[in-house]
Order: sequence, then structure tokens, then C-alpha cells
Amino acid sequence: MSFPATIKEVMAVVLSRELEDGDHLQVGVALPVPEVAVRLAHIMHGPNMQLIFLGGRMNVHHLESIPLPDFGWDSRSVRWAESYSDRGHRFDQVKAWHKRVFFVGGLQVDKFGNINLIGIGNDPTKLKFRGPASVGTPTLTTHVGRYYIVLNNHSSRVLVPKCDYVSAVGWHEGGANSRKELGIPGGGPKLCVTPLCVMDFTEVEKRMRLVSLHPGVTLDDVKANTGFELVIPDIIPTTLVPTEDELTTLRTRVDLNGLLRSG
Amino acid sequence: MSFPATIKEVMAVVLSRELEDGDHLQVGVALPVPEVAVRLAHIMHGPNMQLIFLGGRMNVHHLESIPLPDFGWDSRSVRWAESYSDRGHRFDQVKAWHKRVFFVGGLQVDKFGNINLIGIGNDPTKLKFRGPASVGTPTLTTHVGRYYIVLNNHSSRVLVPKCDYVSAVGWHEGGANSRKELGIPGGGPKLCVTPLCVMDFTEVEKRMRLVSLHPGVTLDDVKANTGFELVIPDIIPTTLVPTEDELTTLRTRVDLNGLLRSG
Amino acid sequence: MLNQVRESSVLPEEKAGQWVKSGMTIAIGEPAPMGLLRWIIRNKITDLTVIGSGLALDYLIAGGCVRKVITYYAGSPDIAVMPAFRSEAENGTLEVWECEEGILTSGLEAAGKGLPFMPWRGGVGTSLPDINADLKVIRDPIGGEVLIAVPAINIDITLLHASISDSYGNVQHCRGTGWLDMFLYRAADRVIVQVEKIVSNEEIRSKPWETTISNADAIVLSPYGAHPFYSRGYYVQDQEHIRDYLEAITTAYSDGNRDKKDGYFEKHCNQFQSHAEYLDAIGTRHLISLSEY
Amino acid sequence: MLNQVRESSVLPEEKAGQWVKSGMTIAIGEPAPMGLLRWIIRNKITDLTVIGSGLALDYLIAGGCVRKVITYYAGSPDIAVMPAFRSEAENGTLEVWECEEGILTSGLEAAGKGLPFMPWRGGVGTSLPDINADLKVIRDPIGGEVLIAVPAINIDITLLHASISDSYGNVQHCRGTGWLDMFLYRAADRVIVQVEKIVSNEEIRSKPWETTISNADAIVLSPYGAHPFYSRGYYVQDQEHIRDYLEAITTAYSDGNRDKKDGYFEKHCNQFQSHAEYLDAIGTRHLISLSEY
Repeated sequence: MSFPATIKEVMAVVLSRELEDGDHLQVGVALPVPEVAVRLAHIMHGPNMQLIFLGGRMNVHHLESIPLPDFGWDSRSVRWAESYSDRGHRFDQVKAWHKRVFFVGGLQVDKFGNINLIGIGNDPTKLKFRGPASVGTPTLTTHVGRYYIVLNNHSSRVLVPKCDYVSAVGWHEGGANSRKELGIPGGGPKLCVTPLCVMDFTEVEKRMRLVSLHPGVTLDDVKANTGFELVIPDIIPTTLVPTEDELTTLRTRVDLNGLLRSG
Repeated sequence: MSFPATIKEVMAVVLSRELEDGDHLQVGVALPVPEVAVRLAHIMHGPNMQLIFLGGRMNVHHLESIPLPDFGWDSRSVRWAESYSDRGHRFDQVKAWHKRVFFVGGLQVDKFGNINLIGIGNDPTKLKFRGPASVGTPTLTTHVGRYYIVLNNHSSRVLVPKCDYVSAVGWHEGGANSRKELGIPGGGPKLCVTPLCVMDFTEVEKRMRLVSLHPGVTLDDVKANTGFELVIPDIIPTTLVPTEDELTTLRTRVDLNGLLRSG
Repeated sequence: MLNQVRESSVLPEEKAGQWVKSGMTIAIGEPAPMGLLRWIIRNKITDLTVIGSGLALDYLIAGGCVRKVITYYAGSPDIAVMPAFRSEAENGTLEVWECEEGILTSGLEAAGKGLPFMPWRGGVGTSLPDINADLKVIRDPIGGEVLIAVPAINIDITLLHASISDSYGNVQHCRGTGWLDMFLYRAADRVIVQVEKIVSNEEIRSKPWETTISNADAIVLSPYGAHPFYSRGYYVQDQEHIRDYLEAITTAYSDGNRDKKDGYFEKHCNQFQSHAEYLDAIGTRHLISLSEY
Repeated sequence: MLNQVRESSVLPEEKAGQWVKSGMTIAIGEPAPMGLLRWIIRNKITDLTVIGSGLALDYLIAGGCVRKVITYYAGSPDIAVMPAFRSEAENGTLEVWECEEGILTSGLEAAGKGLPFMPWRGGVGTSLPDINADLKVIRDPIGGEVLIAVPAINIDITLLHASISDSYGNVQHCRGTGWLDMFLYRAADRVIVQVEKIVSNEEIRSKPWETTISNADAIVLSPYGAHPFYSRGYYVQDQEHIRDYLEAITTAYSDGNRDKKDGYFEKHCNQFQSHAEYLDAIGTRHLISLSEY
């Protein structure tokens, strides 16, 4: 267990530490890093967390392991559910979503944390790259207590000055009141976690700001791969790597097939 | 079984003959006459009818008897239900209500079949008689394929020129297009059945019209007890009394405790 | 490790009851959470706005707790109009937010969905928007049809009665929930659920599709807690007890004789320190005789 | 006695399939009703507007049946963007009614409730109302908040796959319905439900609280009818089959080689006269190996 953590494992541990006991955790599609993170947090420090998969709600803190499912649409992943009440009522209780934490990716993300899942190109009826559409991200990011942007790669094609289309509003055109002015009640994006670094949003302008660099990543790497001017603080720490306990738990109780160790 | 039918039994049989196989039948609260009628029709000629009680849907055509429950709120009355899907979704499929038939009473009913369940008096915050409120009658009468007004007594205090308040719109201020003009899609009230007679609504004006007098009732009885001018046709038949088969079925397979035989 | 224990949601009746403060908006589900309602009356909580229907609502009005009701139906198969509701509404001492089932559920849905309003068609052409100024007649922004805009109906605390739950607030109603229960749950900041029985978490997880409410804020163990009303799958209404209530309250209001009303509540509610004492007074033999079968 | 027999809702696949006509608006539930979708492809139904998501939707697009999609998600855990959807949308040969889950369910709810629209907040501030002209940005008539008015989304026929039903159209899904199934059912004029098994009416009535759909217009007996996708409680996805599909269709579209696509559908769909023939070709041993446990 002493071989070093991969970048994806570092990302998962960063996210898991962000989660508080009692959070209700929902992960967007095709995001294995937060899929691992929510399970790890549940085991490590979250006996009152709820995992929300495919509309089922689970608390599986009592299990020896909470392995990733073979593939996302497998209904066995909700085998230990305590309720399926979200099925058919998934959006009928957004009033209670202040406890909910969401994780989302994007084709494009801009400096205010707005996200595009629609596509790339000028003509929406003939996009140059047609994306998978917005899923439930507009509604979820509008109402959840907080959410995390998680990117599978950090490049200037993804982190852009302005999204071609906005699927989910982060801090809109900037400013701590920007969501409120639009009439969007939720807490907004808290961090953006990529394979290079952790970023947050400045207090007043709500512009994306570097928080820490992952081990082995330089500031120039980040700048060269970010399509907009990132706010750079005076002191830039290295992202805290997983502890022995965290890494062992991640590998032996969650990521049994080593999905985050490959690639 | 050869003793004559009571007026309530006559009313129940009149209503049961109105019902078509395949109808979905829902009865408003505290209306024992249509409660008997829907069960009788189901046994007599409605193997594809559905009875909707307390949100449950039943087809109990196979039963030897479909007795009235002891009291309305008894969940045993839905013991043979095939679904409780209406619970929590009762008004989510009004699109399918063209098959539904409803039965409703009223504190007041006017000549266009508008109904009042709110109360009597000028000041709605201090009514002279406070009614039980509108239940679901506004929504049901707006959307169902057709409905029947069933009154426990026929008097000029109930059948009034104009309701003090309208809980459920019948033919509004008159005219075959009146509902359409208001934007109310359902088929409207078809008959008004009372202890004295059966009434319908004229084709053009949609004013209440006498159809038949129950046995032993005179035209003067009806006129004297109706608070508005009823349309009187040239020929006034006597309401067809129950056949032997209908009455036997009603008494031995539905109204086992003789609720409609008393008073 | 900071916290390695899953927290229980089970509270004694008096702890959960103390969440209800005078002036709040509360909702009452079906079956009726009578144990909690008796606690509210006994503890002289007043000026409540209550969303409910039927005789359980009347009980709370007669008990002196209610300033305003949001109801679509204040009758029951036992009586055309409930006596306390009728008398206090006619006197003008009780405010009635006039509505109907579809309008009520629309307002509750709006609250659950975090919306300021929902449109509804039932009620168009009726007196409801004339009587209730909160209901606005609008034209729909797509095709110009006339509809009613119902404002969100937000609830401080919803009180429900159900069959079973585990100790973590996962509730399973027997044979479906009451018609409004899920709407009332979703529109509320907090929900307290009385249950006939608390079962193991494993039992809940063996049939998660039967879970109607997850995350109830408080679970109160309250066998026979809906008495004198029914609890689906457990017991039927106590007709005799309800007849006594209707007689006492109707007489008290028609005489203007407050003592009769107070006497009723002293005998059937206030003298008891707990739900268990109430059940003792009803007696086991009588309770068993009410079994639904 | 006019009619003393309760009518059955069970229809052979080809009878129910014939209800679907070119140009209609249909909806696809989850698990995917693949037996019926193969019937539609085989019978060259075209110009459909389809409400759906995931690879089952893509299958119908690749099969040449679809003119317009109403979808919130055209990806899957197996591929970021579905190949036929992506290619045809980029070429402009497929119209996309851009939306998201809450907007879609709001439009479906409006249809089910007989309303011309429903308001929704999710999507405010996004590009959705810019791209989709049917979505109107409105101010709520109560407090003036900015919302999106979603028009009713009415469906001609909804196609679903479920676990069991009786012969009268009472359907019980195993472990709850797919997320949108109930919305799609309520918004449709007619619903056809494929089921793994038809059971006795008595079995349905022994647990009516599990009935998810009553009055399905047609029941089609279709064991393994969701293959190559999962059916909850019965079998898991056929990953190998899905990989083959993705490879064939992705290659066909990137080459602009229609023959490859036609070859795929000839082999896996068009050569069969019935669902039973399709299952024979897949083979019993392979089907059994997919059992969910």
C-alpha cells in the first residue's frame, strides 16, 4: 500500500475531505473520481451521509466495503438502498436540497464556474461538437447547498474565457450577489478540481482562483493549460496528499478494481 | 323481494343505468345513493368499470357481493384494489379523465348546474351557514367526461336561482359553449337526480329541464320545491322503476344493510 | 475518526412536540397523528395555521389551538360540517383559506419545488379567487388560457402518522400514504412521523420500494396513536368515541357553553401526562376490539 | 346482460406495434422497451419525435426512425455522447429540443395535469431559453421572480418495459419505475408496456401498493425484452453487445458508410420476424449469463 497515490486518487481524497457528515451526496454521470470520493468520505467520517444513486438513497456505513459498480446503469448499485422515493419524485423536494452536495463535469468551464454540456460551435442547430445535453445540471446546480466542478482533464479547450453555451450557471458574470440577482437560490460552485490543481472562487468577484497544485505540477503547467487568467495567490501550497489510512481505505474498501490507479 | 323500491333505490337504479362499461367511477363524499349505483352498475353490466375509492382503483366484478362499507373512511373498502396509484398522484393524470364519471352534491345548485359547497350568506368571512368547503369538486367537475348532480333533498332552498358562491362550475351562465369559453374542458353535468325527479340540461341554453317524475310525484310538487323556473317538456314520463332483477341485485349484493331502504 | 455512529431520529413525544410553537404553520396528515395533536392541546399551543381536513382538524380547533385553517374539506362521512370549524368560522373567530384539493396540492407542490407559484385549472370560473385573495387569475404565457396561480404553501412542521419506520427516519406506510401526506412532507421544513412500530433498518432495506419518506426529522413511537381514528392495516375508527366527541362539541358550541368543551378535553386529553396514559384509559380490551380485519 | 367478461389488455407485439405511426410523438421509458423499438425499426416507421435518453434512443436514431428528439441526456456511462445522435445533430439532420431533466418533467407534468404550461426555475440564466424558443422566460405573477414557462409536452404513445403485469393492464415495476416512466405514462394518450412476465390478477391485488401503472392500453409479453440493456431484478446490461453496437455505429457514421449501419441492423434486428426469433439468435446460454444477482 505504500506506492504513491495517482493524481485521480489525490483528487478523490481532496473531494472526500470536503464532505461533511450529514451531507446528501449526488454525483453526475461518468465521473469516477467523485464516485470514489463520496464512498470514501462515507466510510472515513460520514456515518450520517446519504449516497444518492439512480434515485435510490443509501446509507451503507455498516458495510465492510462500498465498491464502485461495474457500470453506472447497473441497478445492483442501489441494492442496499433505504428508499427509492426519488424515483418519480426526484425534483419534488428541492426545498430540502440545502443538505445536498453535487458533483458536475463539463465540456467547457469558464472563470466564473459556468458550465457547458450542450456543445461547441456558433450554430446550435449544427454544432461543431454536439455535447450530451445538460442532464439535470441546471436544476441541481440551481438548488443544491454547494457543488464541485470535477474535470477529467485540465486544458485551455475546457477552461475557457466564455462558454459557447451555458448549461449550468455558476457565478454567472461574476460577483457574490450574481446568483441571488438572477433568482438562483443554491450555494453555487465551491471548488473546481482538475488533474493539475484545486481551484476555488474569490470572495468578492467570484473569479476562479488557484488554491493548491498537485504534487509535481508547476504554476506554469496550470497557466499554460488554462484558457483564462486565473487568480493566483501569493502562497501556493501543494495539495495535501492522501494519508496512508485514506489511501488504504480507498484502495481496499472502495476502488477494488483500481479504476483510479489506471491512466 | 317484491316490496316496492324506495325513492333512494329508484334514484340509484336511474344512475346505474346511466353508466357505461369501461367508465371510471368516482363518488363524492357522503352520497350513499351513487355509492350504491356504481356498485350495482359494475355487477349488472360493467365488467370493465373501475371503482375509485379513497384513491384506490378496484375492479371487483368477480365478487358475489360488493357491499357498502360501514363508514366512508374505512380502508377496508379498498381491500380488493388493484392499485393505489392515485394516492399522491390523484390529480397528475387529468388527461385521462375523459373516461371518468363523477357524482357530486351541493348546498345549493342553480339552474345551470353550478354548485355551492362553500356556504350561505353575504360575507364569506362570517357565513350564516358555513359549508364543508369545495373538496375536489372544482377540479373534478372541470375535467371529468361527465358528472351527475345527486341531491339528498329537493327543495327551493337547495335548487336556487343563483348560488351564493360557486364551488364547481356547471354551465356557468348558460349556453352550450359556456364551459369552453371559460376554458373548462370536461363534459359538464349531465343529469340532476333528486328524490322527486330526474332533470337534464337543454341543448342550447343548458338550463335545467325536467326529464321524468318519480312514481307518486306530481309536477306541482317539483315546481313548488324548485327555486327557479324549470324547463318543462310537453311529455313528462314517470321514472322507470327498478326491474325485479335490478332491485334484487341492489338489495342482496350491494345494499346489504338496507341503507337506501331506511328513510 | 470524528463520528462513527449513525444518529437515531427517534424522539419521545414531548421532545418532538416541543418543536411546535404557537403561531407556526403546521400540517396534519392522514391517518391523523392524534398523539401529537393531544400533546399540542395539552400544552396550550395557540394561534396555529393548520393545513388539514376532517375531524382531526376539528379536534385541534375545538382544543383552542387554531387561528387559521387551510382546508379543502371540513366535513366527514359522520357529519356534514365539522362542529368547531363551522361554529368558529361562522363567528369569524377562525380564518379560512378557501381552496380545493387541486389548488391545495398545487400550492404545496410549489413549496416542495422551490417555486413561488404553480398554475391550476380547477377553480377557474368559481368563487374561489373572489373569496381567497391569494389566488390570482392569470393568463398562461404560452397560449393565453385562463388559469389560477396558486402561491407556494410553505409549512413549518408536518405531523404524520404511519405504520412503521426504522430508527433513522425511513418511513413505510401500510397500503400507501394518505392522499396529501407526501405533498405535506415535501412542503415542510421539518416532518415528525408517529409510527405504530419501529422496525430494524434491515427490514426497511429489504423492501426499499415501500419507503414513503426518508429522512423524517423525528420519529415518535406511538402505537394506537391515531385513535379515535383509523390506522390503515391496524385498526378502524372508534365510532363510539367519535360520536361522543361530535355530541359534546356540537352541544358546547350551540349552547355557547365553554365548560362542556373544556370538560371533554379534560376527560379525553388534558388529564393525561402521556400517550401511554391515554391508552391505559381507553383500555386494552377496547383497543383490541378496533382491530382492522 | 350485455357484457359479462372483463377484457384483456394483452396484445401480440405486432398488434401493439402497429399503433405507432410515422410522424407520431413517442416516448421511451427505462428499462428500454427494446422489443418494441426493434419492431419499429423493422417496420420502417419514420419521422418520429422521440422523448428518451441514452443508448436506446440512439438505437432508434441510427435505425432511421427519428426526426426530432426531446432529451436531457444523450450520453451513457459507456460513451460521452451517443454516436448516431451526435453525428445527425452535427449534420443538422436531427432536430434537438434542448432541455434538462426538470424542464422536461415540468412539460410532461403540465400535459398530465391538462395545463398549457408549468413554471420551473432550473435553467434560469442558462442558454436553454435562447436555444429552445418554446421555453419562455417569465416573471411569476405573485412575486415577480424570474422563471421559465415550459409548455405541455403531449405524447401520442409511451413505450415502457416493466417486470410484471396482470392481463388487465395493472403493471408492477420491480424496485420502482425508471425515473421518467410515470411522467411519460401520464403525459401520453396511450401507453404500451412490455413485461417480463404476466401474472394473475390475484397476485397484483395481493400487493396493490406496488402497482405503478393501472390501465395500460396494451401489455406485450416480452421476456428479455430490454436486451441488450438491463431489466431491474432480471438481467444486467450485455456489455459486449453494446460495445459491438457502439463500434459499428460510430464507424458507420465516421466513414459516412451507410452499409455498415444497415449491416448492423440487418444482423441484429431486421432479419427477425419476432422478438422470439431475436432471442433464439442471442441464445439461451448467453441470456442466462446476464442474470442479475
